[in-house]
Amino acid sequence: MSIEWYVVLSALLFATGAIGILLRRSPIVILLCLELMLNAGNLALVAFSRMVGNQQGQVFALVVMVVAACEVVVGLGLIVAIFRRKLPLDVDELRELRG
Amino acid sequence: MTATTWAWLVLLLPLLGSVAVALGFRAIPARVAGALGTASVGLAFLCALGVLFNLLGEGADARHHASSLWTYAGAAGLDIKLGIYVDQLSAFMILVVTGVSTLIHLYSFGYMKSDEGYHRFFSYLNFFVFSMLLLVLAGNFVLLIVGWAFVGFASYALISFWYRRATATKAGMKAFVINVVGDIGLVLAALLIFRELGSFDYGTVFAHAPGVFARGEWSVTAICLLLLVGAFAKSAQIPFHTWLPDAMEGPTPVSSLIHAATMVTAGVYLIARTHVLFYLAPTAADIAGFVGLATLLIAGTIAIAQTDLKRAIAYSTMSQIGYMIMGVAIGAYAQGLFHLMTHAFFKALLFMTAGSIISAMANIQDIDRMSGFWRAMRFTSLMLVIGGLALAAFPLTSGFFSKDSILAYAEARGGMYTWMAVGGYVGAFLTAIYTFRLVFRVLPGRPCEEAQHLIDTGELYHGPPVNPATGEEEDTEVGFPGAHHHIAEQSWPMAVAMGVLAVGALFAGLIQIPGVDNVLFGFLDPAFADSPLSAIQPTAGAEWRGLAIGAVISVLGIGLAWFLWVARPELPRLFRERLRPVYLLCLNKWYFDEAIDFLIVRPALAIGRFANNTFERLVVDGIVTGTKDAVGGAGGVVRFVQSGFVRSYALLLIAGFAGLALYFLLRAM
Amino acid sequence: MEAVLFFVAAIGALGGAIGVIAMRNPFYGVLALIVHLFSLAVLFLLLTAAFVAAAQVVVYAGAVMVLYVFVVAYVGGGVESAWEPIPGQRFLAPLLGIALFVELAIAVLASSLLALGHDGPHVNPGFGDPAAIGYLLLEKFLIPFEASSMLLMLAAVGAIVLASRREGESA
Amino acid sequence: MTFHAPVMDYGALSPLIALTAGVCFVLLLPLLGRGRGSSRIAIQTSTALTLLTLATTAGLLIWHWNDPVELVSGALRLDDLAISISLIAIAAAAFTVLLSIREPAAEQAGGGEYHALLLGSVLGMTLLAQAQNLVTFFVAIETLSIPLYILCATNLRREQSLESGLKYLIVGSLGSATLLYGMAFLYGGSGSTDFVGIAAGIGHAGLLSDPLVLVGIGMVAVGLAFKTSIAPFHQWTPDVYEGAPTPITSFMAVATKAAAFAVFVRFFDVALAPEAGDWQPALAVLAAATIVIGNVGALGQDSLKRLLGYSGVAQAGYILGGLVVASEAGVNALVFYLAGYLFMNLAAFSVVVARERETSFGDDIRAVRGLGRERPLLAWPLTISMLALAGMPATVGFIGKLYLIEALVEGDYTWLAVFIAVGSMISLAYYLRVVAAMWMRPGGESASATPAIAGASPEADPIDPEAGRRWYLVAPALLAAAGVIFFGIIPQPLVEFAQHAGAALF
Amino acid sequence: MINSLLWTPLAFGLLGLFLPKRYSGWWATLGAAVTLGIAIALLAGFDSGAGLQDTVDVSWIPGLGVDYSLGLDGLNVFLVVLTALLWLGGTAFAAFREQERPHLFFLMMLLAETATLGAFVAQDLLLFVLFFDLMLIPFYFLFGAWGTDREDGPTAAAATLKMLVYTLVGSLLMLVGAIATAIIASQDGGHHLTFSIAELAKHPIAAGSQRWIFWFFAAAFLVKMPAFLLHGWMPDAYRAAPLPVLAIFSGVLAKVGAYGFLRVVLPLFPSATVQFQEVVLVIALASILYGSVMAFTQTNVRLVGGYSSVAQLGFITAGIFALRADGADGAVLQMVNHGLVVAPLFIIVALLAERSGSEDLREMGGMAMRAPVLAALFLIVTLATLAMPGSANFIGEFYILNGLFQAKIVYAFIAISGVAMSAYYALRLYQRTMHNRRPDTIPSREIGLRDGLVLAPLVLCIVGLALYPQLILHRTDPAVQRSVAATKGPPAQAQLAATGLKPTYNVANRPVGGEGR
Repeated sequence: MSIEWYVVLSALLFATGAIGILLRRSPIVILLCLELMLNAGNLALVAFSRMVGNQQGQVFALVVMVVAACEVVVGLGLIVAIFRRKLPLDVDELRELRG
Repeated sequence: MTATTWAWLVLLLPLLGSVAVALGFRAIPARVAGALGTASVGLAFLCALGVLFNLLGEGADARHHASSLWTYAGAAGLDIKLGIYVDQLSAFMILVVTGVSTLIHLYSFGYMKSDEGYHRFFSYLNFFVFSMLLLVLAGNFVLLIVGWAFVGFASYALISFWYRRATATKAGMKAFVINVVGDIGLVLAALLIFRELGSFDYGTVFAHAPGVFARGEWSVTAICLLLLVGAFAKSAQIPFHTWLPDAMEGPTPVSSLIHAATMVTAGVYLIARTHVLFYLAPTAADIAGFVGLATLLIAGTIAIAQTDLKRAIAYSTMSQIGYMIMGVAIGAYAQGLFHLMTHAFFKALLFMTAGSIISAMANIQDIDRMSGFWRAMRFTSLMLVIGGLALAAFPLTSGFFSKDSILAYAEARGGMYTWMAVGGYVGAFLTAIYTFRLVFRVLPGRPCEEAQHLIDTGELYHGPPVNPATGEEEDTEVGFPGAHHHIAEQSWPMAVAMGVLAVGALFAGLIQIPGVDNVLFGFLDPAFADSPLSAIQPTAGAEWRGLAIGAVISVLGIGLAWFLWVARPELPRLFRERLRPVYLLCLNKWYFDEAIDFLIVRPALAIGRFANNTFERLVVDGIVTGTKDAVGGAGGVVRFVQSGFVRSYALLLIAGFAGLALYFLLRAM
Repeated sequence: MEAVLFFVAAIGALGGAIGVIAMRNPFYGVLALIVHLFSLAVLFLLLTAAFVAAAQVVVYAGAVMVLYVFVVAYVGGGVESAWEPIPGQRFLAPLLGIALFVELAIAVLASSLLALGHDGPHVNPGFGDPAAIGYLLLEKFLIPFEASSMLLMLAAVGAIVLASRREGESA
Repeated sequence: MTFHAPVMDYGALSPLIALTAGVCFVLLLPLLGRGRGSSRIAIQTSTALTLLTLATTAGLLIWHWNDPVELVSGALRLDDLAISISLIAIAAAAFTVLLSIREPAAEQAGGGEYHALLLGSVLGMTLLAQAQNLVTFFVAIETLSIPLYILCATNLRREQSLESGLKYLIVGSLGSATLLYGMAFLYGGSGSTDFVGIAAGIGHAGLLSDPLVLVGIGMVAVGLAFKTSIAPFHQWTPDVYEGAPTPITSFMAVATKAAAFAVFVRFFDVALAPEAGDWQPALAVLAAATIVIGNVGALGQDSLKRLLGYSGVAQAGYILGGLVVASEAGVNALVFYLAGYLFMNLAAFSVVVARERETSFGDDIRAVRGLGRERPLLAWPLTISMLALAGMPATVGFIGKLYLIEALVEGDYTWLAVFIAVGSMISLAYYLRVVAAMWMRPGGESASATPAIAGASPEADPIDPEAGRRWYLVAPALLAAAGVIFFGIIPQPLVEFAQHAGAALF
Repeated sequence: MINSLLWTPLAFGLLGLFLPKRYSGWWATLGAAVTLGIAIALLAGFDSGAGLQDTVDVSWIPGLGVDYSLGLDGLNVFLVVLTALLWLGGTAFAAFREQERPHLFFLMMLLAETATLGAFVAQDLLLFVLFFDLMLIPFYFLFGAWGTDREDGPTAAAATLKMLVYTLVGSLLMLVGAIATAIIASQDGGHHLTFSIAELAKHPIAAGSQRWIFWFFAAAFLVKMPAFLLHGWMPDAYRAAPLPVLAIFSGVLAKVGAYGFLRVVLPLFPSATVQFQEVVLVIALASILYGSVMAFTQTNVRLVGGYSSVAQLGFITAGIFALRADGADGAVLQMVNHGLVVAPLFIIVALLAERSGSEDLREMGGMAMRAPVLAALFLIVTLATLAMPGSANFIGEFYILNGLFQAKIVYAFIAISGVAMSAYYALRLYQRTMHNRRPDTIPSREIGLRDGLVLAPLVLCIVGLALYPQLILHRTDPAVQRSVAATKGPPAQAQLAATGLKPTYNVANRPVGGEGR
């Protein structure tokens, strides 16, 4: 199975995640979509590391997982805070800042 | 002391007088100021005599000197010195100027006695004399222009002397602007001269001109035409004459000094001074001649129809200057200057009498209102008659000889110039008529109210202070003409001044009787020796023939005037109805004002309004506001895109990335 | 064999992804993501990244997803309305997504990098196993390793700051 | 397989270590004081500790001035570029700490946490400035961002604060994802994660202008452009700047920009140098667009923070110019401008903070009306900073623009220089609007009387009528303003500082 | 010496902050006076033969090749004196009146003086640009904070903002142009980067680059003057400005633009200058005509002055772009003259406005009534404004016209029509205010002693210069020759080196005409 397939697949996932972010309004789902994109990145990294035959890519992927986790944690924390403030969980409702 | 030293003194004295009077307007009492002014000019006259005798002490061909104090402006190849040039011509001019000025100062000393602006008046008047002298003494074209402009300013200042009068300030403005046009003509001429000859100095220019220009070459013609613009504007020749009648808004002494005796003749002086160039530019010279002719005829016709005493005299001035211009243009240099001198005498005299009468009329100048002054003011009337005779070239008066000397020369030069002579005689006829029209309207008959009041009480009639031109109430704070002024009978300085001038008007001609004596021409001719035209001399016979014709015409004219306004007073009205168009044409001064207003003033103002209301708003501000709105609009767009929807931000981000990626892909392909 | 596995996993990953963006209810979204993650783990294995695959399963499908589930449960997975307030978004978003994919695909396929066309070089069995990764982490990538630990701590602190209940606040 | 422990040059690592330690202490110490109530003390101690940490770090950095070293098998490189940028970031942080005294956000977050996060962000920046391979790069940039996401939201009372936090998080993560994906491609293309390795890889493999690599570059560029708020990836900037607690805004405005630009320069001028011909035009266009958008966007703004946000966008455009030319002079100019930007911005923000606490107008422009009479000590710094940002002479802003333009003209990007000129013209319109409000309007409505409109939401922060006299607000303002003027008249020291930085790369 | 000239005003301004409010005006006046003293001392020690003198040259930002180099030569020595003089006048005039926030006001006044002097004496291109921009800041404050808001128009702040943005449009482009010049020069010449004008003038850059850089500079200078179509900022700003400041502003700042042409553009971009000569001339003529026409349709006294300045600056520009020594000489002379007349003009306007409470010609008149001295001073100023022959202004215009006449005769004929119009609008201004009937509402008061002390010296300068314009001309000429020679290419410079330019024409080598004897 040649590497191209993996990379193209990751591109597909990346695009999907992007579309999700653009279309969904629930912050939680948006976070999920961000996960999708990061994972697409991971797939690409691992695929390439296989292609070039060193494991740096894999280590990178691991680090990315950590980062992703951090983003999730913070994101969820924010969501909770917003919920606590009795604000709607809908990014389109949060647009006091504009212009 | 050398001639030039005297000349510098001549320049200096009036200036000092002017400055002293001006600065001391609080300290010096009025009478002293007047005396000071008069004295300074008087001394200047004596110094002028000094110049004259110095010159006479020298050989006829050595009688020209240049002298300069310091370099006025010299850089980049221009070398302009503060220098004067003394020769017979300028000597003659300063004599006439200082002489007449002295008398007129004397006259003003009495006439303006109770005017509020006494100091100002004498300061201005002295300044004028200084400027006029600067004009005639200047040693290069730049300084000539300076003097030229100074007299223009002095004339402006004196015309609008009673500056609370809208009419006066208006007239002043008109005079000044037209004079500036003249100045511009001179400036361009000077620049052209510099371009061709590389110098502004009379000496250099006149010395090199014949070598440099071919006769009739375009450049020299251009120079002369530009000079003529200056000359015409200053000497009120058609079409630049319209300011002169309005200038009569000024106090009468001013009219007599500036607008009769001296300044307006500057054009004549200019042409005489630059005769070398005019000889090289025959076309320009002939144009000048014919303009002079036209002016003298047209002005004559207008003068007949005017009812305003001073304006009528003003038009006669124009026409007389027409003679002079015609003369100096066609080569009758000395003759022209001769007429300049005599005219200075009798025209100054006429204005003085007019002033005296107007004071008596409490500031009314309309001759229809006047009559019977012969009984009210003997001396003044006598003076009026003398002046009139001289103006009408009555045999043996000064005007008689001077005017005819010009016409004789024209005849002698022959060709088309003969027609100028003919025209001149026609003009002389007109002159006789309008002059004595004035005399016969004012002096004889039953005294008018004002005259009667004078006879009865010996007091001047005090009418309500109104501006005769507009009828608006005068604002007497700065003095106003009329009731406050004086008449010759009651003020010896005026009487003296007029007397002296009367003598001049009667007998000045005797210094230059054809075949008898040749004092003046003998003195002046060497100055013009470098123009072949000055070689042309009419024979004594021809001159006497001319004199005879002149005598006849003048007598006829006076007779006709008597017939029309004394014997058959109803006739003129008849003419007015019969020849209405002609009459209107003359009454309205051939519609020159209207024409100029229509051709120049209105367009200029229209352009101004357009620029102000339309162009400035649409284009100039348009540029500013346009850019402003464009930028602001862009800002609006940016702020609109900043919608606050985080997802639209993401959209733009990804779109931007897509674009960037596209660019890189294209680079890669 | 490998090919079959690949396609199965690929379809799983893609399906999961599409599930995430399609499910109206966030809870199902989370589940879909878990599917996605597991299939990714398979793909990692195929790419001889054993340790990464393991971490994927443990860290993600385990820890992180649990967190998600808790939060969704806490805030209640409200179903978002189908109404789209931003004009054009519905239309542009997929368009851009596709454009994105096409561009990336072109970038990959048009690349002159020959290696892309093959399965990659032969690698020794130890490739990608915990030991190898461990060495790398402690030798070459020590700094990132430490830094990410720091990062985790900061994130934790942040979560506390944001989510912790304060006096005068009632949940 | 034997384990080769990497050489650890602890001396050169000391700044990082100091920061890390600082984070921990700041987190822990206040905990001791907990329970016995008064969080005041906690905040004060943490403030003190933070300042101490920053000072130590700065000292350690300066100690390594002018001797570049590779660290931990090429993960980091501590050279003058890294040091100068780190110093800028640290200085910004120090100012922020001062501005944060009595800052409601800090009090709600709890002093320890607040400052720890701040320090964490600074740690990320120092790392980023030294990053030499993709992994460090990525981790560092996240270490920089994630604490900021949190800090933005720390004023939990204000809805805007949360909103800004969430927006920043979402768009920011999107940016990071793109960045990561780009890194993946570059790794694939070059087979290495080290900058030098990448340069070598794409250099020799005949991959110059290969789609894979180029698109990778594109994505990395997007990621960094996002962090440095280059249009069209700038849109988060105004919103986040306005929503975040003002001290944090000032920190983001200066430090984030500095760090991001540092890595931007390092990555593009070192790793992607071979491709310069390809990315220069693209970035140039982005810079131009940024200048225009930022400046026109700021025109109609009433919120000072928002205005400064847009102006920040525009300034980023100017600074990017220094990168576009990919020359030493360019880097010098860039570093110089960033250093100057520190002073200019902090002077402005200090005043905004003061007025925000003093009046009920929040950060609305009305808050500074009549400041010239009321509080000259605040009016002057704001005036100076506005003029400097507009590039008026005798300020560091003028010299900075001069430097940039010189670099651009040298690099044959004169047209971009013209854009900078035009941009600063437009910018005058809004900068001077602020100046006019201070000096040319009558004092107008007495501050606290009228109800709160812009900036402050119903549950507004308490008003401190004396804020305009607090030393910890006035002193920073004056200090920064003084810096603006001083380096505007005697720029040579700063120029040399910048030249060191530039020399580090070339 | 020249350093003290430059920094004295600022020093006084800063010290003034520590004095009690009521003294700050006098203190500032003292500062201006001291500056004037130094300026005069410099003039006294000026050696017209010696080219650049009193130079200071210190490396300022070696990293950027910027030097702090100042110097005096024929081009700027009189402008410096003029600046110092007018500032003394304006400051004193302001000090006699109640100013709000006097500290700031006078600080800004003196800062402005320093900046302006700097622009005149700077010999380093970048330093010049720096001061050129710096000038605007204090005036921004002075106009905006002490100006008058119009109810029918923009507020002072808005008007002055417009002015600032507008005038900076040019000068920021100029910054780019300056840097480009230096860098291109250093790249061509292969030498280190320098902004020294003298150095740059030695080897002008390639004609291609000159073309666009020329316009960057021209834009800055033409806007500053302001020239036709670029004067959009002028009406509002002039109406907003406080009059003493306006007197200085229009008296000096406009000149900086014209000066820039002589100092920078001609020497540095000769070929472009020659190439665009006609274009600039057309702009100049447009300014003359348009300015004059506008001037005699305005009813607001300030705008009469403003538009007349447009026309005057048009003359000056035309003189410079005749690209002949005489034209440029006239231009320099005219710069000084115009400064000397327009400043008193605005001071008088201030006096009239104080009396009549209005700046509308239609509501004035008859002021000469009880104020003969004021009237006399005003009259002199008016005559100088309309370049009455006998005034130095006339000599200035005469030189300008001569240069134009010899270079491009057609333009001279058009330009001179401006003279006639100037006569009209200047007199109109005088008559409408001083003459005619006085509305009963308006008191006619004589000028006070203090104001007299401000006005009289200025008028005396006008008179003195009228008697001896050579004072300026012969000091200016050598420097002007140098700048102009640059545009004439090597031969002219050689000839200059040998002799200095000769009279344009000498009689000897002209073909002798036909029948002239």
